[in-house]
Amino acid sequence: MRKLLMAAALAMGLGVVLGGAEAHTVRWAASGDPNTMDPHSQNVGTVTMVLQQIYDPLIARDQNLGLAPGLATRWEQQEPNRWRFWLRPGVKFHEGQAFTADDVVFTITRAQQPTSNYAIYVDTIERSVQVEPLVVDVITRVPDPILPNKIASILIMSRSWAEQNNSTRPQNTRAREEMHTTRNTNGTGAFRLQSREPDVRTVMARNNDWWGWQEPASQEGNVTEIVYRPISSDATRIAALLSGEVDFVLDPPLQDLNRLRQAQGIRVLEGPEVRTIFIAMDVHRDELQYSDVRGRNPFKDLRVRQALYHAIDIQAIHRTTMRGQSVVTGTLFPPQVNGYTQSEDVRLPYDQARARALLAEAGYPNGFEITLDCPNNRYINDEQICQAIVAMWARVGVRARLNAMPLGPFFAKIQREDSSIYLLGWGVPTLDALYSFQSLLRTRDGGHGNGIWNYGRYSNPRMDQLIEIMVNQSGEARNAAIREALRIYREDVPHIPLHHQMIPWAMRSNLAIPHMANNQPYFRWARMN
Amino acid sequence: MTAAMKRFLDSDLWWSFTRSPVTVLSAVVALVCVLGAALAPVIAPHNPFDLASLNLIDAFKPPAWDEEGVREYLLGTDDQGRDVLSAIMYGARVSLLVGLSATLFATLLGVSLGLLAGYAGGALDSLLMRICDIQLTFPSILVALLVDGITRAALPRELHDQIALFVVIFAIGISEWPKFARTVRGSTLVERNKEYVQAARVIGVPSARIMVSHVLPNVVGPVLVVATLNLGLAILSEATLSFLGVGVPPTQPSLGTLIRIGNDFLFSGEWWITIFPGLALIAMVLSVNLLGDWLRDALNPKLR
Amino acid sequence: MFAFIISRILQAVPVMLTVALISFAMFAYVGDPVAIMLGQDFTEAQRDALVRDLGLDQPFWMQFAHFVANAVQGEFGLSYRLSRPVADLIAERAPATLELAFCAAGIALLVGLPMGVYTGLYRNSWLSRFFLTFSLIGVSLPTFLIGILLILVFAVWLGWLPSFGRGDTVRIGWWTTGFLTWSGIKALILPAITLGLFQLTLIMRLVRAEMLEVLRTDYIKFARARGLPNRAVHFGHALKNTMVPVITIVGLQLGAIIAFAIVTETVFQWPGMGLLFIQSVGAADIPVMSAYLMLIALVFVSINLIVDLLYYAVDPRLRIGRGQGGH
Amino acid sequence: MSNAPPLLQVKNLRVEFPTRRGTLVALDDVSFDIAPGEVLGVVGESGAGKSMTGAAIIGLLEPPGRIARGEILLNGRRIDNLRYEEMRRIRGKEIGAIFQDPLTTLNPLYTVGRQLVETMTTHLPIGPAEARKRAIGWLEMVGIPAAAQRIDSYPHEFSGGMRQRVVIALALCAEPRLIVADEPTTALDVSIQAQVIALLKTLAREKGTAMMLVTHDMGVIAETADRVAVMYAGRIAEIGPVREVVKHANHPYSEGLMASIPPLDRRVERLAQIDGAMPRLSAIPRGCAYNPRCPQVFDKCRALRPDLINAGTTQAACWLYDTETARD
Repeated sequence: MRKLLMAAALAMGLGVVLGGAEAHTVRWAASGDPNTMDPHSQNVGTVTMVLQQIYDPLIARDQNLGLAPGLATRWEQQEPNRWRFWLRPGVKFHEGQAFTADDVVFTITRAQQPTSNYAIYVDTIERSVQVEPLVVDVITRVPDPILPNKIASILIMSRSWAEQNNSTRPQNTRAREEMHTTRNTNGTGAFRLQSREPDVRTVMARNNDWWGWQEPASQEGNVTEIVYRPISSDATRIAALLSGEVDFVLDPPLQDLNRLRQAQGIRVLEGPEVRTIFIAMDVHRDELQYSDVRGRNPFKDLRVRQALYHAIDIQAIHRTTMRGQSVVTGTLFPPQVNGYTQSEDVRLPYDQARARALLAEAGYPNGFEITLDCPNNRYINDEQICQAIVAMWARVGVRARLNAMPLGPFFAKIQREDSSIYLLGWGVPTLDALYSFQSLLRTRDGGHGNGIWNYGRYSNPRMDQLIEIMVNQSGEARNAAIREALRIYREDVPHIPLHHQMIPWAMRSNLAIPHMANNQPYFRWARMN
Repeated sequence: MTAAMKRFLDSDLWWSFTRSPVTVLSAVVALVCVLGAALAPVIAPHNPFDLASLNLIDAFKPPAWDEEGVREYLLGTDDQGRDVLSAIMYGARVSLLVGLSATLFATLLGVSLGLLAGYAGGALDSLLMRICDIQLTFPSILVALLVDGITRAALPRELHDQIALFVVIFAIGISEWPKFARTVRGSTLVERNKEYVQAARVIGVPSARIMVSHVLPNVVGPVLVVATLNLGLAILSEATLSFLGVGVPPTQPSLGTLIRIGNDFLFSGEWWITIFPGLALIAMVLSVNLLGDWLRDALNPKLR
Repeated sequence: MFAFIISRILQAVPVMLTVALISFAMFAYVGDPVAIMLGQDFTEAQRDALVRDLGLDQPFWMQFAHFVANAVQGEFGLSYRLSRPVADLIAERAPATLELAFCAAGIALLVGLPMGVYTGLYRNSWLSRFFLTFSLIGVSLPTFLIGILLILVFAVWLGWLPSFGRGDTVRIGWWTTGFLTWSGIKALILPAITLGLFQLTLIMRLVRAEMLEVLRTDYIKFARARGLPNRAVHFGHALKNTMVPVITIVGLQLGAIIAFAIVTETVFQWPGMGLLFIQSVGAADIPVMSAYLMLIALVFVSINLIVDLLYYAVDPRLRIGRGQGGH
Repeated sequence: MSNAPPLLQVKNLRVEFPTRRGTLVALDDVSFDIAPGEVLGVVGESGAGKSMTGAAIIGLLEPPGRIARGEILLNGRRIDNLRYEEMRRIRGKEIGAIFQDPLTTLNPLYTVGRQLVETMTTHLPIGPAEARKRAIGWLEMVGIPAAAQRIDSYPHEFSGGMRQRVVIALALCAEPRLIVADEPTTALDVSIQAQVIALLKTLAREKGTAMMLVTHDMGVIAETADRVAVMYAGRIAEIGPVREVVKHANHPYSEGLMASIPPLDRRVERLAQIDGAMPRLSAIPRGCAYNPRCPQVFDKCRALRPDLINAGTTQAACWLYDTETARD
């Protein structure tokens, strides 16, 4: 640790001398704090938003989320089942280890461990082999045309460092274990972790040796230090931005946007996010939990699902709850995702009479009782959306009780499959349809990545077949499968889609940073004036 | 009845009441709060709990006097289109209900145990007073938070939500009983040694009867004072718990819940969602505290 | 004196043990550590192994003894939420809470005491009436509302003071302090006022009531009848006697400050133990909750001990008989 | 009785308490003198205004009580209208006070020595060391054994009687010319009462201090006082040499009061008792306040209030002694 600190101090000193630059500290705030520094333990935005400053993937994202060279300078699908990556020479980890093909092999194996939360990105990989010190082959069990999209989410670690620190597998956050990677990092990225106090502050310092500073996109980047502080209270976070205590707020509350836009010295960057909010239902149990319906499960009836869908006045939510900051949708993922089909993005219209009729038809003329589980600090205005929906359902006779809770207990509850109906948001880091279909709609059969977030246990054999095609095939066959899956999604109503999130970022006017649809700020491209 | 009324109007209590405009004003405010809360279902312009009546179109309406305000919503609406005035009336209902019930619970428990300790004396007395000592060293809000936290963790979530109101009442009540016990025990000790009680004892009136019929009426005054001052505290405790998100269930929002929800909108210009419930809470607690202060001074002529 | 301290410490032991029992019960039964640690996929063998590892197959009293032994050494296990030793978490956050509580207590005492004495002595001056009105509003305003309003005025409208956090801190050993940097001091002002205000008004009202009580006593009348100057009567005889009950209540209020810090820390995102506690309550992080409970109990017991000692120093009546083992 | 100019003159003193039901008159038209070195006993039932008179003299009436009329003169100087600070210099220095309950009169947190020293350094031109020396002297004088050690004791370390001795020392230590002693023995054990009274009497005589001795104990008065004033419902009913009042009371109330003292020299079957009770201040009857209870009442008593009238050896506020009143 001391060595690390000394190295950091030395690097800092060097940086100042070499760059001749002054210090540019970005003080950054968001509502949640990362609960680990392990790159493969938690696949959630709050963790990756910090770690991607520190670690590099093989393939990076450009400012439009397109693929760009990262630690690999070049890649090629040399055979249907084999991808080859040529690695960047001369890269060093923050603690000095040289980056080699062996680190890539190690990282992929690590991401496949049971304790990994990133298995879905590497589930098709059979093994990886070092061809030369700086060339790696990745062998897949099936042809995987979108492997680069997926590998772009895997952050590369040093094998020797992990082995030295007994961290060869990801930290098991479920088992409440602490290991070296809980608090320490050793990446190759643009910033190095300088200090970390959980829930209080995380400080990162510029890594002047980063390979990417010479890339055109980063040449303007002049940030020398990032101070991240979690501020969970919306009001306090915005007050801090307005009073100049922080420079950048990743998740400004929607209700404050108008005021922020008018405030002096504050800028609001708006953009779409690749994240779709929807409502999922337990369509598996024979008797619905948390309900007054006995002996059957109304959600198994398509008409009930349609009725709940018809009952939602999405325009009112868009206008009032989201204050215009959402893109209303009738499909599973936003246009940025490969496979998006405009003609399938059609909602069931808002129609209370139709909803009532469908309920009556299904045998619930007086509606029924349910409990809507809802996070209250995960998505933009999540609890308010749920409240509005509960009121709308009430108007067609479905008496929903709202059970709003923090994301910890919420995810624990739905992951126990202990929810009859819940609100969820799904981001698509791979920017490919498969990721959504496989995680959310594939039958939960224990297969790698199959239905891992399908807690309503939707199961449709045709859907499963189509997903298999998406996994195994490419070209037009694959595109057709996606189109058909989207049609089934629209017609069979496994979810009630609501909207794609828009993600406004708020910052002091003297900070310039490109807005990213994956809601991840890349401070390598940021400039402080 | 009229005689009793006349006697009351002639009493020092009533006199000191009419003499203090602040007290009269706070009594009026308290009365308005209580009536508004109690009669909410009858007089509130809307029913904020009737989900079917809510419409997002009505959300974020400013108070009626604002240019964009609507007559129908005197104090504006919140993010779900709920009428703020009605929400306050229903919220005050919950706040008052919890405050009163908790105080009543604390009073009953404290008075009984205080009587018991003072009258029985001996080991029981020492034990009870020792418990009082220990508990009084912990601030009531912490005790309430803890009791609430333990029940929250121990009970299944669904069950807890159903009985959350009672949990809060219990948590606040249990945190305040020692003050009553102390007061009553002190008065009981004094009364116990007075001749009439001794005499009652000698002629063989059972202890329990003596306590209830002789000692109790004499401790009514101090207990009333403690209860009034505690009512304000109980309402504040409930608001604080609810503000921290561990109080009454969100389905029955109290003033504290309303303030917590409204707080998110404070900086975005929709100040009425939090300020009005806040003012209502302050008015309620302040008037109760003023009444308590007055009552204490009026019943304790030495202080005058 | 020594015997007195020993006897008070001995009296504190059962209190601490009771609290430990509650903590332990929370830890062992409420939280169901096995279920939480295992997650969803486990075999019976894994379960049994974990039960054995945690010592949950031992008799209750053995487990409790084990818990107490660990607690004495500051071992409370790992936080469910942050996967870090609870002791480390608490040690990291304790300085923030203690510095905040210290400043709030300072404000409450330095302002509340003189105001109480003043209003007690000059009951009918307009300033006293103003103070009294102010104090009544003070006790009627919930802490969180005060905090919100202060943020609105001083952080947002005027932009003078920060609205959250501790500012820059300096590390001295394991202790981090905000006293040594300008931003640290600025960050402290609003939370300390918020936290101190309620206690301030309480202390003021209390001192006033005690002062009035004392001023009515015979010995004050007699002191006047002896022709002692007002200064001697008020600040010698009256104040010293007022201090005896005030010390107790003020001691208790200091404890209350640490408890109320939970609210203040939530409003100001102050990285102290209270915020940790509330976050842990939200995440049902039982080890942190039980450790916090034990720590708070320890703080209260210590405060009580100090209060008793002060009492002992101030009131000569206690010095007789007390040494033989309490009242 | 000496013919020297009086030390204390109280002239037509009236003390009022404004209350919500009108003004209560607690003392009305009270006049008396105390000569240097004289002991004036003041007797009466509780509520008659004895203690109130004492409090008015030392200028420590409890608010909202106030002197509405009349004058109090000390050595011919008016003291009832002095500012607080001027009056403070007189208290302790020229008028000492002794209160009823020695258990509550001493500050429990200060040693008796400190309380003595502060009193003396306040009023006398001496330093703390000298004051301490004198304090020990005073403690010896009031009969505290081992005074040099006991001076550093706290009040709670003394018994009730000893504490009252300390109080006496405190009242006398600045050598005042007048002591107002308000029921100095009432709270003490009967066995100690006599000792304390004896001590007071001796010290007053030795130092030539005059004393206003308020008590409801006629025995103490008879033993100690030179003159006695009998008070009833805020007025002086009769005032005169103690011997005369005790033996030949002129006012019917004094008469009744004296008859209620158990005589030491003979047995009586039944002590005399005055029927009825003293009226509350809010309901003092017209005319003579005593008229409803007076066995010798006649019409004039019900209509007009009598002033003090010479009645042989004493002065009595009773129409019986009005020379112009014809008795039918």
